[in-house]
Amino acid sequence: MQIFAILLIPLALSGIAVLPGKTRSFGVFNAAGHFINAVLAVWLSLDLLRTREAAAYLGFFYADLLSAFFILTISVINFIAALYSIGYISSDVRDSTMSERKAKAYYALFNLFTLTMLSVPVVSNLGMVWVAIEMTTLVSAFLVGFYNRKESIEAAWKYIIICSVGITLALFGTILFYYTASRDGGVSSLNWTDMAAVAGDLNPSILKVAFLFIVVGYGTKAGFVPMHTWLPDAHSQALAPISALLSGVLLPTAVYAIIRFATVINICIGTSYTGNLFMFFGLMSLGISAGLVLVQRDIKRLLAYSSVENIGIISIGLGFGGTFAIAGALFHVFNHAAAKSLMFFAAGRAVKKYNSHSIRDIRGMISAMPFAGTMLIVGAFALTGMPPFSAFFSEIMIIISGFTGGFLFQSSLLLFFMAVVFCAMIHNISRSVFGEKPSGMAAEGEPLSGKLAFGILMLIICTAGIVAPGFFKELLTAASEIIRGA
Amino acid sequence: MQLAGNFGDLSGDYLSLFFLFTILLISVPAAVYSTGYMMGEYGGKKKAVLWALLAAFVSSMALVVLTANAFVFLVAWELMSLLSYFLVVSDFKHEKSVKAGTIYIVMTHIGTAFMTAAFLVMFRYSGSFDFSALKEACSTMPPEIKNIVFLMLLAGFGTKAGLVPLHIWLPYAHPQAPSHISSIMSAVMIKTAVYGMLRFVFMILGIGAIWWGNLVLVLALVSCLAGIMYALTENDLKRLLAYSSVENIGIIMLGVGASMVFMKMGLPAVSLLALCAGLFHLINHAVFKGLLFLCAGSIYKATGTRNIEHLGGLIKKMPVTAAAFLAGSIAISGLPPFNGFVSEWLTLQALFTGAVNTGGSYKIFLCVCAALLALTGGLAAACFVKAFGVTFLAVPRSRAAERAGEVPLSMKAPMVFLAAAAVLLGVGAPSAIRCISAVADSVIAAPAGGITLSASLNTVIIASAIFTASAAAFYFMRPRRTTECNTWDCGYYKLGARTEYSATAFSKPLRIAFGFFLLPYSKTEKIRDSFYHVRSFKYEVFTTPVFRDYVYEPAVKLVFMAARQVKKIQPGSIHVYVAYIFATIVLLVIFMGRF
Amino acid sequence: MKYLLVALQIVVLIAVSPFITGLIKKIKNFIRLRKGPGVFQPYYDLAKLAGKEEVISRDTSWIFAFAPYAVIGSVTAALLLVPAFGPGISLNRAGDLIAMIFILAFGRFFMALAGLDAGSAFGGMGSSREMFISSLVEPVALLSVFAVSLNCGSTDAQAVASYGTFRFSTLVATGALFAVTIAETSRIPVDNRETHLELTMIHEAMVLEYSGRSLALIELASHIKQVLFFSVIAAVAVPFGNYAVKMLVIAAAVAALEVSMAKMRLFRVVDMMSFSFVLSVIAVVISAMGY
Amino acid sequence: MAVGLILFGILVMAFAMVAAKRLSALIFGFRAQSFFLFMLTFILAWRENSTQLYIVTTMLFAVKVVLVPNFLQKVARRIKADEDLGLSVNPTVSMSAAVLLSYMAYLFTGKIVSIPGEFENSALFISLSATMIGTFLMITRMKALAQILGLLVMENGIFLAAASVSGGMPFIVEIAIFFDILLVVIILGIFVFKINRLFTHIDVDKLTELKG
Repeated sequence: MQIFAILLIPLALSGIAVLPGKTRSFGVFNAAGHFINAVLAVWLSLDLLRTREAAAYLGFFYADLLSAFFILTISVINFIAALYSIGYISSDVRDSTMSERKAKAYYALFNLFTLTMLSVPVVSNLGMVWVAIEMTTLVSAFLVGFYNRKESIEAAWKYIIICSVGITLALFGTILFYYTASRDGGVSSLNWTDMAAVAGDLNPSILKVAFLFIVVGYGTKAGFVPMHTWLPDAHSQALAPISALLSGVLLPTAVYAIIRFATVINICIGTSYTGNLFMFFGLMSLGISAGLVLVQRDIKRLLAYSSVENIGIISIGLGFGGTFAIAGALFHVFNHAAAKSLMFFAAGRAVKKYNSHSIRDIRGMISAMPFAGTMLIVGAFALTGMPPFSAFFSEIMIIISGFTGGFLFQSSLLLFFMAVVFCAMIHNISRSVFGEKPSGMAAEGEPLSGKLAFGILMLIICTAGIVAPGFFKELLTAASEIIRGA
Repeated sequence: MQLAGNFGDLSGDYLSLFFLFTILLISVPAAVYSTGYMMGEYGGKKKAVLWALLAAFVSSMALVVLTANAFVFLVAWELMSLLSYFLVVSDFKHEKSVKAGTIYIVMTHIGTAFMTAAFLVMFRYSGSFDFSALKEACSTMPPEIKNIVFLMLLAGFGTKAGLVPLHIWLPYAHPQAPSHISSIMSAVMIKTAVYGMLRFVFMILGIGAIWWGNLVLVLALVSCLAGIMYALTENDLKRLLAYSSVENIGIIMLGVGASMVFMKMGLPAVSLLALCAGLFHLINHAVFKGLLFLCAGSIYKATGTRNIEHLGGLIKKMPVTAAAFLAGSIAISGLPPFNGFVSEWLTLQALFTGAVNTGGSYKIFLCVCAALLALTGGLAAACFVKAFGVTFLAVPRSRAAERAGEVPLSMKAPMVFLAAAAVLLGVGAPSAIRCISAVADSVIAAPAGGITLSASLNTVIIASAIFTASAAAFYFMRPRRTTECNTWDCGYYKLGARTEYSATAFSKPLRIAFGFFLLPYSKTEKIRDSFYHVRSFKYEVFTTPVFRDYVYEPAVKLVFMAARQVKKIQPGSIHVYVAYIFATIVLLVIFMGRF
Repeated sequence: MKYLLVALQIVVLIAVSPFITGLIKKIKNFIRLRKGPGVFQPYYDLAKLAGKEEVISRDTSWIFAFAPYAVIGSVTAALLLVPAFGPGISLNRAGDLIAMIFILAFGRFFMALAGLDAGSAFGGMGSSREMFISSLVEPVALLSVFAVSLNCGSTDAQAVASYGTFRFSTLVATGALFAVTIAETSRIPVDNRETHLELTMIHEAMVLEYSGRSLALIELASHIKQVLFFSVIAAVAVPFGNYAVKMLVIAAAVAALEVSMAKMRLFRVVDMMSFSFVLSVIAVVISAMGY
Repeated sequence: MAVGLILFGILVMAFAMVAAKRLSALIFGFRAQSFFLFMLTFILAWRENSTQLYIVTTMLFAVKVVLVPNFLQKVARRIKADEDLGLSVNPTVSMSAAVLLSYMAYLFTGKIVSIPGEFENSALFISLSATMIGTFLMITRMKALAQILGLLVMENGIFLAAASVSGGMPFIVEIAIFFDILLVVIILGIFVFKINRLFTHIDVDKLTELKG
């Protein structure tokens, strides 16, 4: 039953947001609501781990451990983003970049956005998954174009159009799935559980074609190169908390959809087909984004390309197959979400303070804003997989499985591109964080809500790799078992 | 889901303990030194951060040498790099520090990537990261895989060690870090790479082929020569020391490489001797390079400059620092009875014994190795005559040098301690060698009886002979009457700092003789009042860092060029973007059979 | 007994060393058809200098005062290692021929520092050139020592000296060792001690500031160094025949060379040393071939 | 037979839209195509006599034949968009390309998917053609409104596939998809307004501020 609560809380919050009242106090209320959501998500995972059975409600809502993992990741990041929003929005309201009314609209949209994202993993029907993902685009488009500046409107337009094109292709793939399920499998249903049950009877060649459409379609939303083109625009123009959500959890949500289809195919024709496609898109994303990170001058676009890179890593992990690699990929989803949120929050503060997106202009952050500056550089290391930060562990899990699974060439490329991205990232970020701050700029602290948000993320990043709670490990293992179709 | 292996296992063999000892031997004095060094330099908060980083850094190094699990090794290794990065950029207001830090972490990370790949290839065969399991697995590994693993390990550890041509980060990172950090980095951190080589190549992988040793020998020789030549032409004291570290790593690796060659030739006793020499030089270099960096820090603290062309005459202002630096210089030049001499002598002995016991081309190769090592020694002496002479002797060349004063006790004491250690390790060499041969014995299974030398060396006798002879000469010839006078000026009345021999001039003969490698060029600038009267004349001389200019910069340029090309795939037109999606799906459908 | 012999040997060699210098000068003058000073002139010079008051630059430090003692100490210590009067008369436990090279470098290190200490341009120039040449000489010295020692399998001077068979490789190596000797003893064509022309002087430039007793020490040290190198050739590399005769022959050869050649340009020394290096490599090759 | 004609009509309308040079023609083409689609689903609903399909058919008529085209026309009038579509490829070449795309779709359905059944095969062929032509329109037409129409043509194609090949998707999904399309169009319309206000044109090809 936690699922309903998890869905209802954001819905209710978005309703409450438009009621009259002070924005700041609503922000606190909002964060509290999302905190409850995160707790519920943990509870749900624990419940499911105990029963080891998928929970289905009304034949429409459905949650197994894979869903639980995604719900957990999404709700945790939602909570932190909500927390960070308090300080961010009220400072925007204070310096009148944003009217009180717009702030309310922000909170309403924020909650709708989280609602749509949370509804992706809790529906059993692949058609509804499609609808939910399309909804995430539509809602977040407003958040991308929130400031109504030329660039943000341009970004929003590109975002909707490209994602809609992609998602239309995904719908075609879904239809092909449905077609073979109803004709060869004899189940007129879009529930993957039903499909998986008859997977052996399905027509392999139709499944293969269908999966291409699925990968390209949802891959557009997930940010696979070369369909990633909307991503840097949207991420760089959205508000910082939204950028974090877009990058940290929205992209994996699309990956989740692909995973659900892949599971069915894996049962039918084995893992090598989907695995190869995952690796192909993963390496492509990694390679191209490595170059783009290197020569990027806009700090938020830099982070956006880094998201492409990380989605690539996740995808390669999924492609390697095997419980360990897939668990690594899922773990990386979580770690990337945490580290990337941290980076976007810090970058958002920098962009506001320096009033520029350009790395050339953002100098000496560590003197101008010691807290955010430290977070940015530490986040850069965390994101690129330096121990003791958690991303190192997920990345090494993936690479280990690559080597042991015999994907020597792919793993070597993975290592190489990761090294390039690391270099590029540090090359760019270190110049922003260190150095002399612009003359006449006063040092500035971090508001309490921001400090809390950063603190929680830092805690997650530092500890998740080393002392992750037992249930979390179990969750990862169980989820990866589900993906393998075991 | 779980990785097999015992992550908590520590290795307590002699090798680990030896490295732990070395780490502590340098880190503790350096930490004491830092109390004085940071005084007045940094604020309270920053000091606390630096202290915490320092403690974590030293602990991570200790973990690197103590763990018995390759995964933990990797983690500790990365931690070590990360923490030292933050220490390098601790003077973050300077653009240079940031650049140095970036170059450092980038190079290190590339090295670590190679290491990771090597570990994972080994892991593929073992299924566990425990050293013992890895070792077992390596015995069943096909030779060609072994070769690849070795090359990757060499690239990985070579980067950290600063073997030419992977040394590029050293002259950037070491000068920019605070001096006690440069001291630890140069004295011990780069040695962890040698530990890695010994642990993973000698003990786990096993020497696969003789060309491994040859490769290491050649790289080591190139490091020796290139390092010392760059050091000779360098005028920034800390850069000079950093380049000298490249040279000394070369000497250490010469011992290691020779040991590999001899092992494969079936000469375990000689192999042991060579390894002993390498290990002894390792601890020696740690001591004197640590010492020299601390001295350089004191000089920087006292004068605010690291450019030796602006120094001079400091021996009168900072007598203790001068004495300590002198001790370090003598030691690093390999002069008896200090410690550097003994390890260089041992290395030469190892090469000689090897040459005696082998025939044909190896005899010649090893002899040439020895000769080039001697050349390195000679150049090192020249280099440190320059460093000490120009910095401490004669007349101050700048106001800063004139006003310099001795550093506080907290900085003096560690320097004196390390200088004493340098003497002790030299004079007490026979005992030290015994200990170290036990360490080397734990690395390679050598026949009983320890090392055998073709000639014996007793530094105590040499030291006492020098001392007795000097004292006797002093007794009989002690000056009775002396007159103080100006330096002889050839009749020119304005002798002073401007007419002194400069560091650049000092190294000029060598710059010319080794011009084929250093590729020197000069810039002159004349300001004339009229055709006949030149008011000022400026002459600057530079050398070309060939590895940077011909290897790294083109490579980096190429990467950036490629990246800029990649950037063009994102032209901003939504129509192009939609076309991408369309083309992707069409191509995928066409090539569906390939997946 | 052995230690007494060694001590005696050192005392005798030190006492004789100025004589060798005087002898070389005499032979040179003889070839040049000049009369020249007597063979004992170096003794007179030393005595004269020892009695003189010292003039010291006020810019110098203790390094300047200490250097002469370091030099004399190092050459004397090096002398311990050479069995000049016959096999067995050296401290073989103290070190070997390699150690000898390094011990000599110790004195040179201080001498070069002393050259820089007064702040005169001459001293610096001298130090620079001295270190330049010595760093080039070092590999040749080492390789020729290796070549000589390879045959008997030990670098111990004693063992080499008592190695009975004559090998062709030793002869070739001796040639290289002779070049080293020329360079180390500041002889033409590498250096010229008889001139104080700023363009050419190396060793003399370095010690230009010295006077009185310190200068006497330095002079004595260079006499001893000369004897040392001659002895290495005479006793170690060519361990046959009468020691005194061999010393005379070497002295005559040096004198002849000095008279018959002009001093080289500084950078020609590089060529000479490369040539000697090749020579010693050839010696190693010959030794590897078994001759 | 009737079904075949209707399918043919859908394809012809797609071609007509490629040939269209003016916005109103494009919107009309879309309306006509949607109407053919409506007829097709109506026939299917009639054949299977399912209430759900009737509801879908009704919604199709309401959304795609009436609401969306009207809305787009209204938007075009409100922002006083000129009729020009901003063709980057002239109609003749566009037509040849569209024919080529159809041929590819034909090959694809025949060779790769190889679905038996005359009707399903040709329906899939037509739907793929429509989808690809829609994409083609999006790639080669510079104006924002034309892009919306391209997207809608794609959706039409997909809908055809959904309706005919699979014999109709689950009801709730169909409804959700209609709702979704309506929402997409409305939101895109809002953004067209915003673009028009900020840039004073709706030539999306000139929106290249964000690149690299």
